[in-house]
Amino acid sequence: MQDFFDMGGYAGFVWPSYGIAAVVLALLFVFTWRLLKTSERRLAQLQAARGRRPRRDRAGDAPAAAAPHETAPAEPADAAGEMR
Amino acid sequence: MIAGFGAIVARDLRLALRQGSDSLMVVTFFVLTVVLFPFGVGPEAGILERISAGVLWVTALLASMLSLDRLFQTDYEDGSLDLMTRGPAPLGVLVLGKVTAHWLTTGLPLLLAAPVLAVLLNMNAAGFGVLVLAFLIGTPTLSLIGAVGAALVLGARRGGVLLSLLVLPLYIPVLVFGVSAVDAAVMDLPVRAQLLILGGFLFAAAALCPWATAAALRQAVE
Amino acid sequence: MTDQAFDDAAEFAGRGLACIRGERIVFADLDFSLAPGEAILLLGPNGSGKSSLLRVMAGLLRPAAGALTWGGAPVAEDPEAHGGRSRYIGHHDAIKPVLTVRENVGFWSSLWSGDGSTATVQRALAAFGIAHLLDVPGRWLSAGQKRRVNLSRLLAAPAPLWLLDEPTTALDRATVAVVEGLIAEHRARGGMVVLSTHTDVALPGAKVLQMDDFTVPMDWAGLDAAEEALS
Amino acid sequence: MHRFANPNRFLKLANAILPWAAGATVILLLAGLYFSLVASPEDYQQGATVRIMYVHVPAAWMALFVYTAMAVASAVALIWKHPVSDLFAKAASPVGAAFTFIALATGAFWGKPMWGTWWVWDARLTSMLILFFLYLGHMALMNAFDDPQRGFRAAAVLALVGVVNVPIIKFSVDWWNTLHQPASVVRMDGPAIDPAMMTPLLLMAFAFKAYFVTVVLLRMRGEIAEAKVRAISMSQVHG
Repeated sequence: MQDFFDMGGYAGFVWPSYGIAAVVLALLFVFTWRLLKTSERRLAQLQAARGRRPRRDRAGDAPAAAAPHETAPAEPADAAGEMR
Repeated sequence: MIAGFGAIVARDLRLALRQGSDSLMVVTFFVLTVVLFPFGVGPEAGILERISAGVLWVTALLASMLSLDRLFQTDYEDGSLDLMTRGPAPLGVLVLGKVTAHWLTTGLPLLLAAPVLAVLLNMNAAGFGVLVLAFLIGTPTLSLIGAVGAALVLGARRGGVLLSLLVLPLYIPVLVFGVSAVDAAVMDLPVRAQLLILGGFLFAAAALCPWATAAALRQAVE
Repeated sequence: MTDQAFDDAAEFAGRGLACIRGERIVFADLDFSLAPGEAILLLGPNGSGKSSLLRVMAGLLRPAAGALTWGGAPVAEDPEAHGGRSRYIGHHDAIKPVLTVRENVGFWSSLWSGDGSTATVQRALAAFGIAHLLDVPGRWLSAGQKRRVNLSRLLAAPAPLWLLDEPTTALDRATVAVVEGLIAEHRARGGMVVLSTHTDVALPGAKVLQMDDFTVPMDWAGLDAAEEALS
Repeated sequence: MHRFANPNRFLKLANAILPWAAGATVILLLAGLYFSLVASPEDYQQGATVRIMYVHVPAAWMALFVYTAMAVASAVALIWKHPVSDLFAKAASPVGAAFTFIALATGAFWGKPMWGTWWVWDARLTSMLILFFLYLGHMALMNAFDDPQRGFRAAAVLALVGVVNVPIIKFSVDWWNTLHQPASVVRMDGPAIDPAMMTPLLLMAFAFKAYFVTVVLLRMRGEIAEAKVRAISMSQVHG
């Protein structure tokens, strides 16, 4: 077993190479994971805070607000107004 | 088309001359940096001569980068860039005009100063001719590639530093063949191959860089 | 200034235009059409996309959706031709402080129409009453004078379509009247004008485009809704 | 109809792929390490240091592969204005830089026993170093603007300019290297690779690719979440 770790005398070069590769890839993964979790947590908070108005209300309302040009200009303004 | 090119070269030269010419600053930087080397590596003629081509090319490369970030900056801030990008004259031609004006105010002075500094670095006289010729072919390529970088960093934070990070790696081919041309000349070896390759870079850059710069300017203006 | 009508003027229209700045939808599903001689007045609060629409019309900003046509042909196919037949006046005046007014205006008119002669420049400046500024360097001009020099480019290199983004800012009442007169004359010769403004500019018979009608709720829920409506 | 920046379709796809990519990464990595470190013969000339090649060469392959992928994504983003390809370029750049750094570091550790110095201006290592700067430039430019869209578009143009220059730089460095370097005794990738070495090499290469897919998808999900956070907070500002 010992000669496995000895690497024919080159242990000082083989293991650090694998070590560096492992550390760099692991660090990159950890940073990526943490970035993802914080962003998605903030997003959830924002969507929750934004969703205080019942979501059903916006879903029902969305088509009208999104296509105002078909109906008379006066009517969608208040729908859009309420939305903002 | 050509009228547009001529108009913008004339305008930019007029701007450069009236705003206190960059050329003086660029040449001063070039001279100063070259003068620093003997203090660094010691005044022995042998050492200086061996590294003279490399020193001249590296410092010329850095000097030509100095005035790059102002190439489009003023036009970007005062709205001229909006008018240029949408004008009837193709943007690539206008960019070529601006690069020509930039080369006349930076590349050309470097070209003229190089032989003088070669004497300071004890370069063998056989190399002077090729040095000027290599600069003549190489420095326009530097301006062309630099223009792409200048357009990319428009409106970026710390544009100056970022510009050097983007542009210097792309300067390496010109540096490699420029130095090897002068070294070959000093050792009386044929220089035709290196100069032809430098010429190849110049034509490639003249064809591709204005288009890339125009694309970068168009997205900067959006 | 030159009195012949614009023979290359044609109907300038936009279908289903949408514009995204950063992650924000500035406007969506916007249509307009402009026939020779007509004008469009863009009204709406700040940030409602007036400048963005003008930049889309000027070809400076690619719309996220929809297309512009000139006489039926899509503008995107030949942007340089569109540059030749339209003039855009933005918030900045594009005046170099070191160059004189003659050089500033002359450069652009020679670029756009190939004629950068002093006579042309002088005629354009005279229309705005600033012919005396011909050889004054840009840095000595006041904001109002800079704006008039900027506007004089419209006359130095005539083109059928004028895209003016709040052209009357920094202008006194008298000059605004001059601008209104020139616009009327431009339209009379078959030219077209799109103008955004906060102050009242007399544009008789102009179509009004309320930018508010085309704003869309901004967050992703709104985005998905907007998309369903458009697809 | 041109789709707005609708990430939801992409998110569904990404969430479907992620578990498989992560699983493949782990399996391939373990198999690769086993073959690299245990089940493959030592090189008669280089001894055990040849095992460094099983990390160095796949990492170098990835460095080039990721940059080319980024350039293709940038072209798609610029021509068809497809937001997902912008996100891919932004997510892939750091991973490519990481692989380039690994290739450089393992190259140094490989060079030390053979040439006695940590850094050798060998043509391949030098080109790798320049590629590393191209990655740094891309990442720096991507984040140098307040408006993320500007960052995406500027970095996309840079990636295209960069990918055109990579072969030119490689050509120049090789010429420069032959000019100054006596023919180096041992070429970087050693004598002809005999079959026993191919298995670890390929296993590690695929392990790195699986890792790349996993991390890039995770980073893209992060970017989309960030974009949504910005969109919502901006909408509260502009109302």
